[in-house]
Amino acid sequence: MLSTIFLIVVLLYIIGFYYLITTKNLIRILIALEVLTKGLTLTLIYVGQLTGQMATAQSMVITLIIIEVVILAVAAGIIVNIFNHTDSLDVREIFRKNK
Amino acid sequence: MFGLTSLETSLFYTVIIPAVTALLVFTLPKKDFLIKSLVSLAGVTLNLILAIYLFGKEASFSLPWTGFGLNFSFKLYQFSSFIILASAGFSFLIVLYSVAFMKGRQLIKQFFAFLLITVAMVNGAVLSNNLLLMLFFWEGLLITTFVLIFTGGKNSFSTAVKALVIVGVSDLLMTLGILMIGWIAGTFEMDQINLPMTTWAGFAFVLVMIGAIAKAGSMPFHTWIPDAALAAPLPFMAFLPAALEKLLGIYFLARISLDLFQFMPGSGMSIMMMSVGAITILLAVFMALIQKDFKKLLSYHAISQVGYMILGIGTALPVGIVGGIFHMINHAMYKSTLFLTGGSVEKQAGTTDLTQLGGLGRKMPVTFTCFIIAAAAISGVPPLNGFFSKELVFDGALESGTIFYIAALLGAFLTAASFLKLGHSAFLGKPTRDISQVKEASLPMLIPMIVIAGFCVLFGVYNPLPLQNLIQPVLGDRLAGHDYSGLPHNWILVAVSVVVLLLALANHIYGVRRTKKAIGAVDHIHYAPGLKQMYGWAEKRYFDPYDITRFFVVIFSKILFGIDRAIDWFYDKFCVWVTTTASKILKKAFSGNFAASVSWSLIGIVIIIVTIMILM
Amino acid sequence: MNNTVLYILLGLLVFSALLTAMIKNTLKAVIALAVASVILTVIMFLMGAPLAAVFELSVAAGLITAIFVSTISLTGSTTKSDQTENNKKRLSRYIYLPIIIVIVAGIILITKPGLDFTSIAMATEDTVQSTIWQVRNLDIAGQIMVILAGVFGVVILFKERSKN
Amino acid sequence: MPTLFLLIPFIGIVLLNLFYTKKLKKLAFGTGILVTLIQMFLACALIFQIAGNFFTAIEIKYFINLSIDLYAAIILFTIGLIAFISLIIRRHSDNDEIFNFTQLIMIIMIGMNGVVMVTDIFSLYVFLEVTSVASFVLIAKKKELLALNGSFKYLLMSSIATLMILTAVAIFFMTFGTLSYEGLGAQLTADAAVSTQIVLAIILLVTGLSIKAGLVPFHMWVPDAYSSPSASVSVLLAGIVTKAGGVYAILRLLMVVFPQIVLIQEVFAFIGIISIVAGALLAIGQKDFKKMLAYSSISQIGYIIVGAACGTPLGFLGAFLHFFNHATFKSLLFVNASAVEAQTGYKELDKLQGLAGKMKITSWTSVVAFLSTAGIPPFSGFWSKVIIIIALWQVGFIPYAIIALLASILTLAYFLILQRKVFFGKTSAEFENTKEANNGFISASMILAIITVLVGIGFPFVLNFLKIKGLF
Repeated sequence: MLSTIFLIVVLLYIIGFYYLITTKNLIRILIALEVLTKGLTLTLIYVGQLTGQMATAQSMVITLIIIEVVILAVAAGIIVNIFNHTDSLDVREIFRKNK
Repeated sequence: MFGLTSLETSLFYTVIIPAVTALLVFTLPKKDFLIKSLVSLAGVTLNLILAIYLFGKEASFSLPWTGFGLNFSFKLYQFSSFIILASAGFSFLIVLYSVAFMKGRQLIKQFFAFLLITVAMVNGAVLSNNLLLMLFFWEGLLITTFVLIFTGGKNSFSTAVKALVIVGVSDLLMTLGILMIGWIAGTFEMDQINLPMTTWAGFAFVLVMIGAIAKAGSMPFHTWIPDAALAAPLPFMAFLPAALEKLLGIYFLARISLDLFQFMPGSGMSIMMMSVGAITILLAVFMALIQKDFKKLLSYHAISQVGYMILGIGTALPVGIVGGIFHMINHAMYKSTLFLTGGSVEKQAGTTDLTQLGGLGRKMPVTFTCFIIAAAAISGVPPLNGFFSKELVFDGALESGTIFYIAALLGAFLTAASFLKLGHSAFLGKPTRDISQVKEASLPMLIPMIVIAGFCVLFGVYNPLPLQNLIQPVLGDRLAGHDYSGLPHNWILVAVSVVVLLLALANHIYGVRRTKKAIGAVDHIHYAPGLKQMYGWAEKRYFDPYDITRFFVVIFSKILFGIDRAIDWFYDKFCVWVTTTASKILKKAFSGNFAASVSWSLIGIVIIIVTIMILM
Repeated sequence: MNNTVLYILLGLLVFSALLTAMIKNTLKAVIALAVASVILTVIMFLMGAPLAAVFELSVAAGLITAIFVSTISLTGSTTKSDQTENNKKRLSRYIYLPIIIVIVAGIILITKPGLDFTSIAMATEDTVQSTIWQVRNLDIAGQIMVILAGVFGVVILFKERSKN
Repeated sequence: MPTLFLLIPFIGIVLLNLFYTKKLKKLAFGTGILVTLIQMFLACALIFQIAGNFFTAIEIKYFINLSIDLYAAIILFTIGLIAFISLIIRRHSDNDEIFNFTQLIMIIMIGMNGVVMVTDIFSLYVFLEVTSVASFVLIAKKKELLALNGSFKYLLMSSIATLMILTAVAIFFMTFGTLSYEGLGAQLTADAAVSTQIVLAIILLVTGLSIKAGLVPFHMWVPDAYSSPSASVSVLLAGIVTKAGGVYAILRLLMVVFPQIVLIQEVFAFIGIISIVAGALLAIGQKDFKKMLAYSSISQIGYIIVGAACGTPLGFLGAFLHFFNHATFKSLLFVNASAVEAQTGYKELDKLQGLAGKMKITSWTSVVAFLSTAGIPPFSGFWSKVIIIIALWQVGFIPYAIIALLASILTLAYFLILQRKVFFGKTSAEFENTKEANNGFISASMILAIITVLVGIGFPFVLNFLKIKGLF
């Protein structure tokens, strides 16, 4: 089981990064970040189980989740504002408008 | 620690007084020229009085400042007090001259302020007994040079940048050399260093020497000087390249050869230094010969004469070193006189182009007289000061190698020829245009010229004064009881020199007869087979947009020409090209938005992994 | 038995993560993400982290989905932005993802490079509550500040819109 | 005492919001100034306290996991100073603006103070995030497309950095069962660095922290984030935020957690050198005033990292000194760039010319900052660069020392370009009526310029004092 969960984490990271690089949609960039965060959460919990310090691991995961949701809220605010400017969620549109 | 008026503290004042005066000049209102010039004049006068007070005294002190051997230590002794005095004298006279010359020009405030800062920096560099401290002042001089050239008006910025780059690079090499010295000797205190010439020490010596001779304006670090002659204000030329930088550069060269290293006659270092000197003499004088501009001709001579000093010191013989240092002080005098006369001509006649000058001798008799004295001195006419110092250098050169002697002699010949041409075409002959409006220069401009010219005569006629009091004590035990003052000892050399001078005169008369023009006095050399082609290429600026490489062309064929071009290309083009191209590539690589930045962080991980794999 | 369930859940987690990338409609992709969160919650519960699991369920599956949905509705982009992406291009871009996943998984399963990972096992003494409030109290302070910053951020970033 | 650094700004926020009325909004500015001044005062008191009995108690520990040593106290002072400066610049905007801005500045100060004082690698992450979230909001506050773009890019990169740092934290936790600096430092011996998982953790940690610090090639968010927001925000960000976030974390970890691992030092030295050179080269090619400064920041951060990567006391001294110096002179430059932008409306270098006559204080303080950045004596930047180069030489990174030395020429080059284009040269007709910037800008740049000069002149004596005390 040791390597299985790490395998899943690696797979989630690969999906997340591939998604992050290829997508052209601002909201989907955030979704990709969330996928990556899922991998991280899994890692932390698993590490807690391995070391037997589940209490610390859980507190870490809780902190992580809370910070993540705050970042996401701010990011959503930024995206809405970008949308007000470009009238689109396409990343390339920002580039075009900037020039 | 020390009393406010003690000797030790007054060493500080040499730096503080000019610097504070400079700050004062900065704060003065923009329009008022008179007050600014008077304040500057007061500053340099104070400095001169201080230098006279300090002259001949000995004092030293050391303040521990930081770690790494950087102590705030000053040392005043025979040699440095003499240089301080000389620089104070020059700065006084040149500020006096500038009061008249700079009137009505732009950037006056900057000019005076940085002139004063320059004085402070020179004093600091000369007095400091710690190599790192000296480096600090030395680099400060670099910046003041930059700004002073910049005050020359239009087109001066590119020249200023050029000077900054070239001198900056050589200073960087010197920094490296100084660090090496510190590493080998284990200290940066100058009076504790005395290194034998091992391989590494030799390398350090070369690096430090490059810094010193670059400051003095030797080849191949000279190329900004002729440009600056056209771009910068004339008092600057008389002040820095002609006088103070020579003083400082040669002073430091003498310091490293005499004190810091065990520099022996006949060693490889000695031969190398003499070669640099000889090449500098010849190439620069060949280029000076054909110049048709008063200032530019002088500036090439400013380079050429450095060759004599380097040659003299490079012999490592007492007679040569005495000659070199003597030549340094003489050169500072007659070359600044020449530049000042050039400045008077520019101010009064409105141009320095020789083809448009002529017949000024009657209109400006005092200027002309000063010019004659200085020109005779630089050509080595007895009994002026240049004659005696050149004889000493010749003596040393002949002892070290005939080839160096011949090179020096040839240089003397061409120097004399070019000054005959210059004097003839500027002051004698028929005027090529209307000069009835031209008047003699004003008094503040004349006084410095007369005073310095007077010193030229004095130092020649009564040469034991400088030699016995100023220069020979510097060598101390090395002198072994010799005394080089009085009349030259080797009469054969004198005879040869006189013959050379007469030859130059004959050559001049031949040239003038041939072309019927004073300006054409050297045309037969200019248009001699072989040389003509080289000069032609150089004149037409085929190869060089900046007109730097002109005088490499002369006799030493295309190879040297190629080297010079390479140097110029390296400074002007290659460095710039490399940086801009790299910049463009990087800019292109790091363009793009979110996806690109994420990708670059992944690439960065790969880079880190590769680095770790290499390291492990 | 427990292990089998875990493996199935892990597989489902990867599958739903893949779906977030593959689904064309952004809203549906967000729902797939919520599904992934729920699966993760169950996994965490099985692994003995009930408190964190609750947070994952309420915050990650609930609040984050809400944020996403409101963002999508604010930008009104369920139709607009998806139109900009050509269907065929999209497919060609993401068709590699499952292939890569399968290949990587195969390589790792066959070579098993992760097996030399070592970990240290320690006895648990504290409960989650005491750990959070006694050992990691500084993090709580930090969290408060993050939330405060987030509140200001949301206030500032969404305020102007109402003015417009 | 360390808790005070977290409590005081927090109390400031609470007070502001408790008495929230339209009229009292004016007090926001005063409150902000007060908080920054108290922070500077406390930090000064700490510095003297620590310097007084320097070798009896180098570290002061308190009941929760916070500690302050001499370097941390200096950085706390810097944080207070730069926050103060950016508040001064903001003085002339309307009340609503100042109210929001002050609150965010206090949050960001709490975040940075936390980063400086924590002794636990997970708490480090938490406070890094406090700083980051507040800075996203600050950048995006301007609501122009460029600013939003910069903010989002920063957010994206910062999230990736977080991911990597936390994965590394998880691996360390898995291997050693502890998160505190001390515990990790004790167990991370030279042998530990051989195992695969530690190397993996190191790679991830280095990458994550490099992104946070904006080192090349992870720097792409830096120019956008620095150049797009309003004046006071870019001063705050460029001056202190990203440094107190990423760079300080790197320095602290190198100092406390990884002193025995040569590998991580070498990697950071390598990345640092790349940043120095690439940052300077990129700066040369820029056409935008603030972007050029941003790239110059990257280059200067490279110096800090390289200094710390030496791992010797001298190297850390140089790194922290350059940290402080860079905070002052780069903030000064950003203040002046913003002043120029505010007065002329341009930040493109090609359009600006000859402002020296019109904006005297701005141009001369800029000259001070340029010379200091390029490492010209006697300004502050010279000493820190010299110390860093000497430290590199002593450790044996001789090629790096030479590159670092040569890169100062590049620094000089792009600042000459800048200076010539913006301040000197002929004043074009367009700028005939340009006036000097308002009092806020002027006083800010004067304060910073004076600090730069004073540090440059006074530092040798400090160094001598440290040497007498036997620090190195």
